Amino acid sequence: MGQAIVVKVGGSAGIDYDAVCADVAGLVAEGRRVVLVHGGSAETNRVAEALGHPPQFVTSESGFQSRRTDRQTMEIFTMVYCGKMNKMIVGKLQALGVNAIGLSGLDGRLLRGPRKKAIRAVIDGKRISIRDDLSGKVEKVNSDLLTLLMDAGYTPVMSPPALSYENEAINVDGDRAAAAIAQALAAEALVLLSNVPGLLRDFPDESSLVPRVDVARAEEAMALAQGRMKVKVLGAVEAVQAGVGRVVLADARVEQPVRKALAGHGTTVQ
Amino acid sequence: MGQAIVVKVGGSAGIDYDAVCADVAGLVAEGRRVVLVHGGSAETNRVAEALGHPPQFVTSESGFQSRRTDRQTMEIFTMVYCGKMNKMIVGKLQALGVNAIGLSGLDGRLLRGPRKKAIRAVIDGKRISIRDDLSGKVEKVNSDLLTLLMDAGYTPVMSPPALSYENEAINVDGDRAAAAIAQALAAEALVLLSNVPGLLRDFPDESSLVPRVDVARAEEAMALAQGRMKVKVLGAVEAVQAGVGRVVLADARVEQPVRKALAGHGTTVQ
Amino acid sequence: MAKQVECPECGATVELDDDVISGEIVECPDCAVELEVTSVDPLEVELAPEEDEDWGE
Amino acid sequence: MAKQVECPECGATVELDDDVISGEIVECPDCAVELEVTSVDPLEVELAPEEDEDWGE
Repeated sequence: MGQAIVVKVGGSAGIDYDAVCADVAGLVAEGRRVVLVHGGSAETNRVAEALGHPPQFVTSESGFQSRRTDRQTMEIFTMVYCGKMNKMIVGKLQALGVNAIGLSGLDGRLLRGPRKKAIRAVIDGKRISIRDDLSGKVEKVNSDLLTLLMDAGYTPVMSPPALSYENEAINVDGDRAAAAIAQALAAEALVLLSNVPGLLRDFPDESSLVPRVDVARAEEAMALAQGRMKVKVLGAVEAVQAGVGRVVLADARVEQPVRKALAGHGTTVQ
Repeated sequence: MGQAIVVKVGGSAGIDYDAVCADVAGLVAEGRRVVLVHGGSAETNRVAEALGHPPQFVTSESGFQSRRTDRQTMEIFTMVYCGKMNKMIVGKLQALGVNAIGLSGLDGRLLRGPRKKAIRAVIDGKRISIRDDLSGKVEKVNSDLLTLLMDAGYTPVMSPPALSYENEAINVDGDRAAAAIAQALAAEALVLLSNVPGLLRDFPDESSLVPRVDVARAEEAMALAQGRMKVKVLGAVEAVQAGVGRVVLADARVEQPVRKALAGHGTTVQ
Repeated sequence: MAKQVECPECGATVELDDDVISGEIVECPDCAVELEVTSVDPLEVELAPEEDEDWGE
Repeated sequence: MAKQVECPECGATVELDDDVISGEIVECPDCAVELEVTSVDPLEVELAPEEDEDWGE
């Protein structure tokens, strides 16, 4: 049984899921063990808007941005991530002959971790503490279940939410969750696909791609990274430090995005 | 490894999911192997309305009523069934110490069958043939995957859609799907819970409960059954004829609904 | 001129209502085969597909 | 009278803006501990909970 490859495809607009699924199907056909993790943020915003509960984003003091996740938002979140996006991707993979199995972090307690007791936000210039936010971190991964399924020939297609230690559904960052999965499986590689070619020296100039990041000098990369890319780089560094072979931040909008990433196209963190 | 019990809980309004989940948790704690199948029709109507794609129902010539399932409806259907309802039930079971795993018929090709090439409907008095409806029937169940998961201590929580032979998501009747699962697992019992006490001699008088239906004289029961109950009785008879120990049509609105059904409260089909 | 079309099964002339719509099922008056109106303009019919009872949720 | 409250950590008086809202974080001028306004009417503060960086999607 070879080592697994964990692929995370973002949920922002402009992602070519057909290209990603075709690439994953190719790898699975060659006998590679793949876990696909996906997001759904753009679609969640659209549906939240349509249901009259428009998305709210909070920005922490150090510039991290994330979705304000109250109870109603979590319901919309699971409808889009676990319903629409997950089964759309499972359907595409099944049509390509991959026996995909769609799972959230709740299922089989695949992703568990602490719910944030309170989160800090800056709203209208005021520093705020929010206590009922259903968001948190992934600390534990049920890798036995993933191995059981992959050994039986299934390809897991995973998404947030995770399960808090108080057994609530919590919103967790997809990249960090993928990194935790890669660590738990001692994956050969973690590929983080999004709508940018990788870490850019001066965003948004796509030609300023940083080809390599040495985990020993991660601070430099963190300084370059902006917004969501900060979270990706953080997850990538953690994964490599915890034993994942390599992490590649790459472009989801190209043909064969996973193969290209594995061949070094994008930012390789090692 | 004991035989499985398959429990189907309807999606209509008024269902007490907490009571059903508490009951299932009790059975699992006693070492029983349980597969829980659920619906979500009431919630799907509400969300479809809110998203500006109100539900359409078609009635076949012989009185069967079902949801017109075009592509957009199927997306809403998976959002509610696989997202909101499935993960709500998985969450409740996890909080009760049951290691639930939520799966649709697409996942691992659990439920497969033919898509209806065309369906007949009566709309505004006109007999109509609709060709692009994404609905069909369950013919094949991947019972190996269910057994693999139950042997490893997981409790499957399943819902439509199923996977058509052309690898499309298709809307299938939850009761007939549960019957097919019970057959594939040679289940000891199939419990169909809904918001009525069981088959009623003269609907909606709840005191006119028919306690037993002999499969040899199923036509009588079919004649009594109306609307969705017709489909339930059809599924129950098929299941018993195919080897399921017994099928009980029972009330989901009571305390310990599953235990009561197993103890004979409701309509037992044998 | 009432809407008419030829029955693909027996060649008889089939009269259609003025408000016929696409997808509508009509019966041939002669051979009683079920026809489906597959297009209204131009008017076209085909043998109606078989259909069994099991339906979705 | 400006809105004031006693710092639970060091007992100093903490001045609050008029438009202070529930959940707002303020610093005690004396001991610099971070306080959270848990209620505005009546005015109540608690030590603000710790919070680390990892966030949801």
